[in-house]
Amino acid sequence: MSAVLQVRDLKVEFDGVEAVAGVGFELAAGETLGIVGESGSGKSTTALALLRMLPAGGRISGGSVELDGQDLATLAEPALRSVRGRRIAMIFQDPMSSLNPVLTVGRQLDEAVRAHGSAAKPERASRAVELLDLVGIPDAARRLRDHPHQFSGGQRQRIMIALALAGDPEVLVADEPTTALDPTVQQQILRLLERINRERGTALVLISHDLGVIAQTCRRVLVMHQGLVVEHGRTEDVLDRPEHPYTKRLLAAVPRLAEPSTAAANSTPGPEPLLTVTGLAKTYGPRRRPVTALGGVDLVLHPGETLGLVGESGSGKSTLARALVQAHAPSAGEIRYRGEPLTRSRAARREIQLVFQDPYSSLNPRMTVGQILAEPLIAHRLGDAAERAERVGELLTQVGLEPDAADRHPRAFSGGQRQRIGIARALAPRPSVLICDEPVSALDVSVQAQVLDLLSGLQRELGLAILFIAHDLAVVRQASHRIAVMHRGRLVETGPADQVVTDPQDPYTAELLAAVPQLNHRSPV
Amino acid sequence: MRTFLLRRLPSGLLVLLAASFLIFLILRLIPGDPATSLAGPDAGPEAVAAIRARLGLDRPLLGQYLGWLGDLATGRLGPSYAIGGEVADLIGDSLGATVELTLGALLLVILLGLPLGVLGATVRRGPVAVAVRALTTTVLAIPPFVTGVVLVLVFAVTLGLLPAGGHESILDQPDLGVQYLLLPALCLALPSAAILGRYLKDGLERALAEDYVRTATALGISRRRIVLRHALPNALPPAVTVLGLQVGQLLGGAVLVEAIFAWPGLGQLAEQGVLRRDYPVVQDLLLLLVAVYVAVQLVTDLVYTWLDPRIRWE
Amino acid sequence: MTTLAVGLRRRRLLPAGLHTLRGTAGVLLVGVVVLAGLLAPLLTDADPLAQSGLALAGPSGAHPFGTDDLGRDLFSRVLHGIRTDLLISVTAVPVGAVLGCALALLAATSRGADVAVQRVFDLLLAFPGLILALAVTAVLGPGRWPVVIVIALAEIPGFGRQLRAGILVQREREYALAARVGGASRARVLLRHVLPNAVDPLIVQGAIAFSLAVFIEGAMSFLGVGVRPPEPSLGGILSQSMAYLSTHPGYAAAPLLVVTALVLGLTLIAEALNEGIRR
Amino acid sequence: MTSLSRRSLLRGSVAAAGLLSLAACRSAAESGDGAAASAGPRRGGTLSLATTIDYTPSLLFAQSANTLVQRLVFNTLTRYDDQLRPQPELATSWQPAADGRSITFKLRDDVLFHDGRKFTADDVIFAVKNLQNPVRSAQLRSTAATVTEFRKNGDHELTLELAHPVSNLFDLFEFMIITDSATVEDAVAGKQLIGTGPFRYGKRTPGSSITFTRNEKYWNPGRPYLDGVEIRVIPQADSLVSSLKTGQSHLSYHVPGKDLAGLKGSGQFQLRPYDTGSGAYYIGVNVSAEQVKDKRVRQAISWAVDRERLVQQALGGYGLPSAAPWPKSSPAYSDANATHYRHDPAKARELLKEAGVSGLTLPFAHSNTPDGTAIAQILQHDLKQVGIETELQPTDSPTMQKQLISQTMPALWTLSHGFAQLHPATLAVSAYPFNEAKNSSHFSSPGYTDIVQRAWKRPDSDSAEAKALYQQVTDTLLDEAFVIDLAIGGQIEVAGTKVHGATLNKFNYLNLDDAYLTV
Repeated sequence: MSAVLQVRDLKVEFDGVEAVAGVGFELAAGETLGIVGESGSGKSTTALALLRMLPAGGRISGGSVELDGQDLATLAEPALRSVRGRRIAMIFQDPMSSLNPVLTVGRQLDEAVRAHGSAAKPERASRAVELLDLVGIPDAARRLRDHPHQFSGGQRQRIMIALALAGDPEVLVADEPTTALDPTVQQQILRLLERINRERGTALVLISHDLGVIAQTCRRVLVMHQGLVVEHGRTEDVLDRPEHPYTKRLLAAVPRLAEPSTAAANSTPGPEPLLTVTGLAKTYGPRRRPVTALGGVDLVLHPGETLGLVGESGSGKSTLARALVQAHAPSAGEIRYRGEPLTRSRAARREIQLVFQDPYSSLNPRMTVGQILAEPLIAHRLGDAAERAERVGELLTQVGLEPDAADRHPRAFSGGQRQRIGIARALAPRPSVLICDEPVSALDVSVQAQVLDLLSGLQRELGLAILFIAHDLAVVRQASHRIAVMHRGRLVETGPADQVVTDPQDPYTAELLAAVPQLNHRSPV
Repeated sequence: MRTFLLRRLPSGLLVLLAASFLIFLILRLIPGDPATSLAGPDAGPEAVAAIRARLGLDRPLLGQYLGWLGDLATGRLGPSYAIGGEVADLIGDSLGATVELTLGALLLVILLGLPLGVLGATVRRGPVAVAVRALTTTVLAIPPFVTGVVLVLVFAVTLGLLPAGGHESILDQPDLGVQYLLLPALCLALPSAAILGRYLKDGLERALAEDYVRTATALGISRRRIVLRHALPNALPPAVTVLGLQVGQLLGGAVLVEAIFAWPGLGQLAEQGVLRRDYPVVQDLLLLLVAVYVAVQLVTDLVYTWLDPRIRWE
Repeated sequence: MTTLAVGLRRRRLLPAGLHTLRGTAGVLLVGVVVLAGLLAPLLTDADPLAQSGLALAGPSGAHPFGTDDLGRDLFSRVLHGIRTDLLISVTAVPVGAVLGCALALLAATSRGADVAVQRVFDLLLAFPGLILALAVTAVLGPGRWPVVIVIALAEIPGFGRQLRAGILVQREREYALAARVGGASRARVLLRHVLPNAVDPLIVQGAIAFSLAVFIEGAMSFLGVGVRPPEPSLGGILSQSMAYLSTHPGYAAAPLLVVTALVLGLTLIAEALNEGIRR
Repeated sequence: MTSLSRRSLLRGSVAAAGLLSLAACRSAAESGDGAAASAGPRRGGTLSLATTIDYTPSLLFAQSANTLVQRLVFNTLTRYDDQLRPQPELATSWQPAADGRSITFKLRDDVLFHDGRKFTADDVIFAVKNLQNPVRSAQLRSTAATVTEFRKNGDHELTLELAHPVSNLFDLFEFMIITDSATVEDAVAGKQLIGTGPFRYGKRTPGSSITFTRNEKYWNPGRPYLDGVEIRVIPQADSLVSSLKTGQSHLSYHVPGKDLAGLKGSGQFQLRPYDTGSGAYYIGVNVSAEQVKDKRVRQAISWAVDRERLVQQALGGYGLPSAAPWPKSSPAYSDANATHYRHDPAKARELLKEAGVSGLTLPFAHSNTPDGTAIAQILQHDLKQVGIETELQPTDSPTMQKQLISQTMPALWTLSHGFAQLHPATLAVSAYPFNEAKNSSHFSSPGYTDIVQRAWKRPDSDSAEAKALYQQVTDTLLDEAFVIDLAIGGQIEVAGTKVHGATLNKFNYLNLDDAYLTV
């Protein structure tokens, strides 16, 4: 097998700071290579460097990227342009923002086709239809006139792939192509990539933080850590017999669907329901064409219990969470706290707190951590200034941060630390119920494990009831006593955590389970 | 579109009603009155009284206001007090001139602003970048009336290329009309073009930092094409909003430019009307300006939705 | 990649913007003009109001900028004119800003208020500014106050719309929801959480507003409704000099230079701040 | 709507660029250089005239700021020569009665109105009655009102009976335009103008222009020479000057004083001051204001002002510094009157001291035009030198007008007045600042009333006796100083070298009967 892409000792700097400190690999025609690593490992920078598309401030400071013997690292810009898309193409993470929102899909495909050929308009149009067909968009010819926002997330990623294939490249670099997608859709996209690799012989470089995704798609894998390749080899070898300590740590942190729930070790749920939800419904939009977000949800949460709530995006998980903290009023149904309707009791407001998914946007950038944590105390008139300061310190210690963190702004903290701050804020008014809306989805696996540990520790310590919302079934199984599965605004199944995973009653649950990428390598044919 | 209009029209009418009241009130608060202006410098009190009665200025204020609204509702604008002729004719004539000026200026705003914005966003270094930046900033730093006087001095008085002022309808005599139009339109357009250019530049820079531009680059599409075909369509909708605001400013700012270039437009008429306390002319005119502004905003929003497919109405 | 972007965003906003070449140049230009105005009594002992038979003289030792049409010392008039403009802007711009912001906050309280406030902005923008200037001056009589009022009125929609847009964006951020869930009242969420995050563009608007103030003052002087003569103002001197532009261009040069420097400086500051915010 | 149409919109806007840059075949900018003028009148051409003030139809019968239209479309019965001697126009001859109580006119019988109707004595009767109507607010209404009876003797002879003799009767006939009675209401509404004059009213675009075309059936054979006249309204004085300089306009009477010197220096223009012209700059004093009740204070003001500097700095050197209202052509003029007050701050201070006045601060209204503001600032400065502080009140003209008529002027104001160019009685009877019965200064005295009435109600205006009365009027004005005259500055004609033969009558009516343009 001849190497189509040969990367030697690639180094990338951002304003003098080294982000990639020497990456080398080779890729044979038609091969699949995975690059795995956590945020900051330099994997995405490496991907961009392959096409020499580093953002402003970044430059290749050493090494070479040879595509069929031609060094892209030193190639002149016009020559580089004729290589991009034509010989090496790229797919990005977020298909929504990566497609031009104001141009029709047809226009964008047309642009991609004409970038590397002077075909006449009708030919280009038929080529566009062909490409959409190839990536499995139904009714391709008609949909050329549609704009990106008229497609679903999965379809948008298919369109991205179609764009990348327009120049018929030998190498396709996919940077986290499925991260923004639901598991079932992720599965489809990975299958599509596999198929393209198989049928067209396009070599694939797949970058992901998710070992499962790599395991499922790539023959070889590269593990990156702090700008360096720490381990490199056949996928099954690396997964089964990791050699580098980092790889071992990484593999240990990955939650596995097969592992049973650990929730029982934290607490035993009390018998009396703490929170009772009956027939909760929420519709949005104009009265004539309402959009149903929640279609009659019944739910109970016991003291000291963790209830996992899973479902795909748009299934109504967040709407439910926000209704529980009274961020909006439900259209129908009722929520009772200790038997009292929620709306009547002001105290209940204090008792139910929310932990957000995004540790960046959910903290006010203008406030210090101390101010952020004191806010709920002020709002609920708890203590005077001195008492509040004391409580802030206590909270910070509780979530594993130093008390002097109070004086700093959120931007001084990493993602995991920020999520700890978010949790501390939720704990501030001493609630009995914590609604965690995807609290670990934005975090790296190692950090994710720490935050999960923190949550179970808090439950042990404080006897909290937790509604744990997530889309990752493995995480949910591990953390929850019970699991509720949500689909299109309804709960389709509720049961003990282990039972739901091992013996799903609803076909949708089964489908979800099947889509979870497994670490046991399923080498592509 | 219908629902869009139905939603917007009532509040637009409300603005007009509020505006009419304000306009009426302000005019009555201004000292001096039409009758004494009309009577001339050496009139006696009986002449003034006779004129007051003839104009109906002896009626109570509320009656005058309601009378005006009633006349408006029935489409009767009546005769002007001092300027002479029917208000409808006066406004009609000057509206034509102002529309000509505004459209001319708008065209120049687009013609100048578009390249300024595109160059500003794409050329980062070199003489072109410096020239573009210097042009946008200095144009904004010099008061418009100075620009006007300098333009006249250079192009009309010194070079003798273009007329110093006046108006010739571009519809009747296109070749002469354009020459009369050029300087005032330019004077009016320069600051707005600079503003549009700046917004466009900001918008383009934002657009060029977007992921879809990265996608296009990865596809090997040329920079030029990326800027003009991919980024520009995204930068246009917000620029259109700015342009809409500028049209409002152009209409209002025309007072000064019209004075400098002796352009017989709405601004001149309004100024004359205020100076002679010609209530009917000023009232109807100002209300018209507000109405035009409201309409322009409406059109701007429509164009915005048309340019941005994401928020297109059903 | 992501950490990198965050790292860039972490830099302090305001100083970062002004530390650029553009920002420094702007601060320098504005600083020199403002200082010249503030120190006017120290820089010249010529009375800006004293007339003489020596009209329209060119620059000389006694009159560094020459004299105007009434034989007054232009250097002194320009310096004192800066004071007048500063005084007017320093009163009018904050008033306009505060009113605009108050309206924007009012708009954030309910849908109805939002529509009403937006229409108020429309009305203010739709009303031809110079006609308003003529009317206000006619009602109040000439002087500083009508100029201040007209400028303040003209500034309201700029600040108001800017802040309203900012509030709309910031209100949707999760931290605002977090504050609400944490139990903060609507007013507290708006004032304590949303507002501080929405004010950044207002600083840019502020710089623009000051240059607008200088222009409005000038335009009003040009129409004969500016500050009460013989008090010098930049716009007043400039508009008087226009008549002599072809015969005595030196007369217009000094006030024009100062106005241009001032507005240029403000524009540069605004641009620099804007870049700082966007970074 | 497809993206294609959006794109074509952009393309369209680019294409429109071509339209604007389209080099025109005709040029709207005329070359302003006036080549050597050939001798003798020439038929043809359209004279372009620039004015800062638009014509106000409703003031057709009143003396107003823009009086360029009247004599183009209409005629008067008689017209004055330079020595205020009436000359025939629509009247061929006239015979006043010895007692001054009637006058008989013989009228031209070959005159047609623009609509083809013949001009008769009835039109004169209508014209007089029209001016008697208060709504027309004609300044010479008091003179017109002395006509009590009309006696027609055929279509072209007419006797007017007067209630009493008036010395300024021919001022009335210089002033009174002969209009078509049927369309007079249209005329004041600005719809049409029908007269007997050399030009027919063409099209008016308010605020912009008025055009006139040659009256082919004008009674004066071979006249006018011009094919047409265009009056261009250019409110901004600087723009008006630019328009003259570029040759877009040929002629103007509204160039501000400060621009005159520049124009004169360029050699492109002929400047002709009408020293018999109508303008006189003055300070009005409201004698009912406590601080200026004492006439010594008013006299002090008159001593304090530097009239020479005012003329130099504000009027471009065109104007006659004068303490009295009369121009040199007036029968009331004398050098002694004009120089009665000179610039003498010491004397002013002395008078103030005498009156026991100190620390005076007076409100001082002035027109907010650039010229008015400049004049006010000069005066303010001069007054300050003698210890009188003033607070300037720039006022727009309608407000000023209202204050004038309603007698609510502040203690001091400065404006200009007309009517001194005529028979002196007209000033005191018809010009508001001087009116003996009711004026803005709140000044009245039986003595002043008596002299004015006697000067007015006389059959003659030129005799030694009449002149003695005029001197008494002047003496009162100078002594009481309720109107402090500063400078007599008439209209200054600024004409391109091509323009010949344009004149103004005593009321500034533009007469273009003999005007022509050379190539």
